Amino acid sequence: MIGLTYSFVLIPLVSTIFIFCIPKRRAELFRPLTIFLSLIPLGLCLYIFLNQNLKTSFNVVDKFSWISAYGINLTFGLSGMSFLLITLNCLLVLLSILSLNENHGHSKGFLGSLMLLQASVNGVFLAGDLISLFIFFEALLIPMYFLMGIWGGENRRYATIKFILFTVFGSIFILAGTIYTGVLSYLSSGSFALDFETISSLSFTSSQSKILFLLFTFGFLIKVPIFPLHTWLPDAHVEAPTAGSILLAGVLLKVGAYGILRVSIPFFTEGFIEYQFLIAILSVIGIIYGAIVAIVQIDIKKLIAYSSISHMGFVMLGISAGRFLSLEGAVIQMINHGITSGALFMLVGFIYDRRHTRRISDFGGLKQSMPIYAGVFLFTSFASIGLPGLNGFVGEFMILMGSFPTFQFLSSIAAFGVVLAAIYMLWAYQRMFNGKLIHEENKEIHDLNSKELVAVAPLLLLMLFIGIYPSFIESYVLQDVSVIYESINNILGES
Amino acid sequence: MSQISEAIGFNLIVISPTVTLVITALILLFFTITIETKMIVKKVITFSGILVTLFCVFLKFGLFSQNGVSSYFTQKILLDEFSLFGNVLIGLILFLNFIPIWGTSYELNEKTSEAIILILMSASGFFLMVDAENLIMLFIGLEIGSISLYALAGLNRIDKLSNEASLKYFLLGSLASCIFIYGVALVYVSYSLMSVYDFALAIAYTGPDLIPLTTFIGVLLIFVGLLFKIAAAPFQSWAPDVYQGSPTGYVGYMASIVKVASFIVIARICMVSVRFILEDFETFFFTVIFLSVLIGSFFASIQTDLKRLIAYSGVVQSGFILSGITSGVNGTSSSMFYLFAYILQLIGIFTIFSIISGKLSSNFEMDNIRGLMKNNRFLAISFCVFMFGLAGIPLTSGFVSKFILLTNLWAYEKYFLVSILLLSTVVGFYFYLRPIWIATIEKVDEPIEMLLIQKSEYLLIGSLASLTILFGLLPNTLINISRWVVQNYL
Amino acid sequence: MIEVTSDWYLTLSAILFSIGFLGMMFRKNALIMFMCIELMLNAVNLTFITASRHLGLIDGQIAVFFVLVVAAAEVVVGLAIIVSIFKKQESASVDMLSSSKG
Amino acid sequence: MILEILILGVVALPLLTSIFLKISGKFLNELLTNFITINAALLSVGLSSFMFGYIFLEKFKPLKFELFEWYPSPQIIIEFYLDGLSGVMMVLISGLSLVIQLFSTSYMSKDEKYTKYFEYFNFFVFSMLLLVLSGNFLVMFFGWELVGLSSYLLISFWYEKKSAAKAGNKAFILNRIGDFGFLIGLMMILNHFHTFNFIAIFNSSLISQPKNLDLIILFLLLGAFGKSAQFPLFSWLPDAMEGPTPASALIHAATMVTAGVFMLVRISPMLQFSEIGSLVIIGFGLFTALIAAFAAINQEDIKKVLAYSTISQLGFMFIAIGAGAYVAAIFHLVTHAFFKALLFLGAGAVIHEMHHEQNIHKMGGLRKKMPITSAMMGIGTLAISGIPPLAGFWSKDEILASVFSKGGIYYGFWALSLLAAFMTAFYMGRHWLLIFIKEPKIDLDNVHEAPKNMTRPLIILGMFTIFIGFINTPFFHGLEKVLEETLHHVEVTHLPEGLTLAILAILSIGAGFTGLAFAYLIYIFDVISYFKVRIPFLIEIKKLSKNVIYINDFGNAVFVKGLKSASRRIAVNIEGMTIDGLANGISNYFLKSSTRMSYVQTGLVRSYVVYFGLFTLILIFIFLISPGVLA
Amino acid sequence: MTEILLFAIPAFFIILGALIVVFAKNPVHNAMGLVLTLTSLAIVYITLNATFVAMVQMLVYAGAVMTLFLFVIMMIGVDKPDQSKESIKGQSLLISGTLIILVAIVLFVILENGLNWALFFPESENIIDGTPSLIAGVMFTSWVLPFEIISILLIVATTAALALAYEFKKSDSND
Repeated sequence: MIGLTYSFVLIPLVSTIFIFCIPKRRAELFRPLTIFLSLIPLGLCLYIFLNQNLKTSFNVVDKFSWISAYGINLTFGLSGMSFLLITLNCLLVLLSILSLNENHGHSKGFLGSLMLLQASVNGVFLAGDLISLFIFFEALLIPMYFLMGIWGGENRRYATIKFILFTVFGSIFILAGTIYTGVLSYLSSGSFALDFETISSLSFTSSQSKILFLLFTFGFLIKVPIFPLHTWLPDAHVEAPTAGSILLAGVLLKVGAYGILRVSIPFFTEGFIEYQFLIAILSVIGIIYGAIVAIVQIDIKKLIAYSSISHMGFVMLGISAGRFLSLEGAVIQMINHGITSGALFMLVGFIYDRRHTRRISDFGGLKQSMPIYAGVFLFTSFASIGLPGLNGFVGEFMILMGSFPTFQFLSSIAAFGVVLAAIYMLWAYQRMFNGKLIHEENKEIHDLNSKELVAVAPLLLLMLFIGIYPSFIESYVLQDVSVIYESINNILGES
Repeated sequence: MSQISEAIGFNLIVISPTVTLVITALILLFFTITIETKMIVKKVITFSGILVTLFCVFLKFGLFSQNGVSSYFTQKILLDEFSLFGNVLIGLILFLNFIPIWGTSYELNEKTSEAIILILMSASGFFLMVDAENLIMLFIGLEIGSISLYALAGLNRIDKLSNEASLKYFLLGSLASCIFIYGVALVYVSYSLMSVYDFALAIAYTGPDLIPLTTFIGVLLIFVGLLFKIAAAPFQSWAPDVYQGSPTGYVGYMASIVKVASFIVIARICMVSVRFILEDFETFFFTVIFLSVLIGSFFASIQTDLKRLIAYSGVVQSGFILSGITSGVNGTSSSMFYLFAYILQLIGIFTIFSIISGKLSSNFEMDNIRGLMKNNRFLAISFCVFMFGLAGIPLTSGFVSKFILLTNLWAYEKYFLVSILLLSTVVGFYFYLRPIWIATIEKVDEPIEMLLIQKSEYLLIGSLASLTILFGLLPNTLINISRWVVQNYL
Repeated sequence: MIEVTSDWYLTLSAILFSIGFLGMMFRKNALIMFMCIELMLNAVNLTFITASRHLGLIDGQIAVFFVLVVAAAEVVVGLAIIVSIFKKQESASVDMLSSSKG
Repeated sequence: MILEILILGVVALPLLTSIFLKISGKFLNELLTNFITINAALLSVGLSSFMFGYIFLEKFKPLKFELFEWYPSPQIIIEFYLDGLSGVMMVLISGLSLVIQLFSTSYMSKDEKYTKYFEYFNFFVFSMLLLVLSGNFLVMFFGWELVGLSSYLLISFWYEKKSAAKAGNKAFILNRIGDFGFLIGLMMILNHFHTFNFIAIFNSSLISQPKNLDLIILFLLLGAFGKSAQFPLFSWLPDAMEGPTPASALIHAATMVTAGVFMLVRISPMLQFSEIGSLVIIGFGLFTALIAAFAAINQEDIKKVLAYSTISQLGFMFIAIGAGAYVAAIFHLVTHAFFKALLFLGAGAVIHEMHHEQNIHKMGGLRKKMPITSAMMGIGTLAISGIPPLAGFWSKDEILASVFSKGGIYYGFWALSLLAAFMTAFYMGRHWLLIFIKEPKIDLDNVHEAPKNMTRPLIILGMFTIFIGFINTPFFHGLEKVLEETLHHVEVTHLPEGLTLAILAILSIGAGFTGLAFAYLIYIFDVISYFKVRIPFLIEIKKLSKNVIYINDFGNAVFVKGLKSASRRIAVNIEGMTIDGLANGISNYFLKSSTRMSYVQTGLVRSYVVYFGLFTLILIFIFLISPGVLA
Repeated sequence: MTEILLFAIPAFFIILGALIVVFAKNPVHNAMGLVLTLTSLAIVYITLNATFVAMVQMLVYAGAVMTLFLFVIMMIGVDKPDQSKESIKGQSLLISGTLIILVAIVLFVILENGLNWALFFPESENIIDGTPSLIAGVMFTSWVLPFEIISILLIVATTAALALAYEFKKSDSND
């Protein structure tokens, strides 16, 4: 299907322009219109879901000549994994728009930035070559910059700049890797072609492979984020507006892991085998460390942010183990974490709209005034801490099962993260919702309204559905993972 | 007569842009001295002069397609791809800057014509500079251009900063000229060379080993003189002060035209004259690039004055462009692309500055653009586009230029250089995004006074911004052009 | 018998150039800095004349004319700048001009 | 085939009830709720009895049912497995849940969240059934964790009470620590066997005894310890008494805590090969039994005594498993379920009538006021003390005898177990006597017999407590037959024969009677003050007992406070100061050095001239010394 | 010997004049030093056979340019000698550093090459006389374009001076 891929980028872009064209006095139109516009890509996802067999590995669909003198094309394609992530992205954008409060919902800039973000994230997942991957990888900084900068919290300046600088610092390594790959491609084929097909046909020497792996992976790992390079994440989450946090946790963090799965491992497998243990160690440290730091947070959003570090540590552990099951688990966990943490941030956003505080100590006994909210929050918390039957379990379970044969000791330690997750989530829940209503303001607070329920309900359903029937997702992931797994196996088989 | 003119290679088309500009300037001068004329007449004359100049540049393409690379006026004027590219760029700069230049000059009241004359003359000088084959010719063109710019910097005489800028620019510029011409003299005395092709021929003839040291030092001094003009560190110190002090409306022109002319000349010297001994200058250029990137990044991070910030960013960008030029053919081609893209952004930014702060102003604090988003969305967004372009964010021409430049550098195995340049982009994000933050994000307490912007300015900024994005999305044409420039040396 | 070669003249011009440069560094008076530039340009001229003599080519002497005119033009503009600054601050000292820095 | 689907029916019925109650909860009053939940429970009992009957007729040939493929590779199927073991558990759970729900309708009446209680309750029953009917380790883990979840919900049912909320958290988290072990066990199992299916694993482990079997067992054991409240992880159970008493009866007496025992019996085909595993089980079981019994002696809360007693009895079950007497363990599990449920419900009735007074020292003389309750609790007390012919006697005696029959070091274990049995009798006697016999200290005028909805379940359970023991006596090996198929390949420790058995029985009965007698002497007759006996360190011992040898405090100090302060320290020192501090430090240093460097830009022309000259010369110098120029 | 004297005496005065320019306190003295240098240079030019250049040097430099200088000196005040004290921090240090490097480079080169300027071509046997006719012959053939172009420079210079220094009456009344 020609044009199917890049329309995921184009539609949001056109939508942005369209939104900007509406005059300001019709502010009440902004949100309904954006909701409608963001339904279109989702509809497209549905169309693809119904009409295309996507349980495949990466297929190039569209190709544009970009710099013909250098033989560089912009390539777009789809695979099962990409499809899942794109659907997640489109869904989260829609839901985050649904969950907006009046303040943001009536601002053109805010809605436009969200659409731009959607476009660039879709672009990353669709990219069929290194250069478009990098372009979209960097382009998503722009909408994030404005989202965090204009609509962020008190300390947003610091957080935004930190976010940007960390990401850019990572992305220069990716750029260097891209350039190096291009040069190698030039040396062997005479053009700087950077599409995945060409790269996979190149043969790298062992040292080249290692260097390239390090370059790419370092950049992506900052985005994931992995242990010592994670500090941008809590700040960014705390200061970002709710919709920004939802998308940041929901899809932006996946960009890094996606890059590693799509680029680092299949193309530079030797490097991967060299450094997988290092990544695994850092991931496990991240799992435990994120959880431990989350325990003592006083800001609920920061707590969830640290929990993200812990959960993404699982993803990286699964990836670094390089087993079939663990890779599948990692991809599933990416989706699941997107759903769960998206929902958690959305829920925090709801309460922030009401009380304008996120300090856990400002709440307490909320279950009495907001029972539905408490129930939804508890449900999501349990999904987040990996209760069987909910989605969080599937990914973590598969990762642990899969990575055990490779890293017996490390994955056993990682399993302890499950315990810590229960500690920080439930302790926070207990402090926020149980006990007596101490603060006067919390007594008058009203429960979730239907609009908010509509925004969060699809996520809850997804949590349950994936938790009970993960084969569905697995079937989409299968082919992508087998490509990656085969590349690893080939190298391991040779040596 | 015709024999003589043929013997000396007389050809009016080659120097037609210069001649047109001079004639336009003289007509203006005539009107100023003799008859009282309306402003609009002068404006029409100037504008049509510029248009004719562009047409003359077009004519030169015809000549080139006819004769190919060739010398005129007994090896004084050269017509090659570099000079054509330079001509196009200079003509474009003149054309694009017409609106801010005219606006600024108009505010000078009784000095309008003088200012315009100076600008036209300086452009004619720079035309000669990029056309020059002979180094003395080059020196004359450089001086015509520079002396006009010294005066331009100081035209806003009631402003102390403007005076200061003028004097600093003048003293340091003259010093640089001295060094340049001394270098020429040393090269001449030691190797009997005065024109760019002579170098290549002589080196090819004698071999690199026999070149006397004096010649090397002479070439070095020539480079130093030119590096001063492009504000590469460690010769950057004049740039921020001059940018800050000069009337804002002129800075875009001043900054871009000098850079274009000097870069074209440096590129030609590197590509043609010293191409066989370019490796000998590697350490020299590396030091310059390294210092440019380093000093530019460091100093730009702490600026509160926007014009100074752009000046220091220019230092960094000079480092980038220089790194391509001094690496080889493909690097030069990507530097040409970079130069083109950078010039467009630079002009756009200074046009915006001149609209916001007033054309004659000198200081332009960062606070002055606070609330730009509220005030004028169009300006704010275009400003963001230009800044993103400078920072090298994808989807702008800045990214493409950085990407192909670094790709070529990597292909030349200049890994260390690439890593420094990459690191500097990280710092770049810090200081380029800061003005954007202030313009678009920071909230303003007091109501903002609305800016008066003419339609033509909208058109100019809009087209520059869209070009910046266009070259980011579809860079093919420009890249092919930039490769055409160096095609002979591939 | 020591012969006066071109090297002697070149050394002289180099010394002259250096003195001019040194003067630029030392002196605070814009006018005198300016004279130092003239010194340096004259050093260049001397080199050109020497070159002309050494190589037996007239081009060096031609070059001197152009340098001379450039020098004259610079003098005109430079003095105009100095005068206009002097009108402002009643001093030609460049050390008083440091408003833009950092 | 249709029968296999009925297994699903057994599991799904409570779930559907729970979901229905959740959805329609707003519109239901108490009566409607009762109607729905009791009928569902009845249906469930009927269905499970039918299923049990069916497999009984089929000689306990296992039934399997595969629902759907949960994960394709490695193939994990949501499958159920019904054999004698799970059949017993199934009947036990559904039966007890019916009885306890009956009790709850009265106990919980007038509570604001009446419907919600039954919603959670049914969800708990669902999880428990899922656990016991699971056909592979994953489904078991599902049930395992969901049990944790529902117990969390039930314990913190009165979430407004801070202590209840905390207790819920504690229960869930300690269970999670156990689950962590379970999870690692699962990892090793999958790594080794490439499947989770019980039968496949047991078959292959019979053929090739895996090398790291001990490790697998030890990790699974950690899970069992967590769920069954064994030594390091037991402190959640006493705290869990914050929940509604009927829920405690179900969770903390009858079912959830026995999940560990159930699991160990389920994996007995693997367990039998691990000697270390067995020793650890018996060691910890014994230790737990003794400590919990010691702790129970001096508790004041009516439910906490029962809680510690539960822990102690669970210890007995672990002893049985460690000794290889799996049947005995299950037997004790069954009997204990009944008499402990009876005791809890009785305690619930007392609490209900005493208006939520739980301190046993403030009770006394309730026998006259609440005759039925006191009688039934008396039966329970006797049963737990091991007085024949009540249920507890048969099962406990079987355990003791089995331990004894293993010989060697197990003689020592036997002796200690006997001590524990003696202590059990002692504290249970104290418990009953203090509540019902001792002279009341307060006015008991408005204390009445519990309503019929409470007493009836008590009576039912009382009957069972009396008679359930006969299902597996030395004369009639009923339960053994039931479990025969399950433990087909397992070497089960059998009872000694003849005289030894008789002597052992007498000894254990003696222990029970002595314990009761001591309790009477000390707490009613007050023998200590009568004879002015001075027992050294009495106060210290009392304190030790009351505080459970400070294990709880120790755990709190080390793990809870320690974790908190450690994580605070990490958050501040490592996160804030080191990692973040480094990033900020670099940027600050950068800006600071930029500022310092920018002093160079003096704004003075002469400085620039100097730089110009200096750098030109430096560049020339660099050029000169660069390679290849002067050479 | 005469050759040496013909070189040495003007060279001495050239350097003396240059030093006066640099070090004299009074601007008029500086200007006079410059005149000394320029005149001595003219003599050197003559010894180098560039007679016409020497004439032009006398006329343009020593005549016109110096007049302009003196004029400006008179205008902006003679009796304001420089502050001899160095006011810029670190300036002297930097200058001495520069000097040291200069000396180092010169020594370095001398040690490598001797006082040899390493000119590629040997000194030409063919001694040309810089007569006006010879110069004109070249100037108006091969150098005709620069010669014409230089006029632009003069226009620029005039215009610039006009724009910078010339005050219109209107703005006077405004002040």
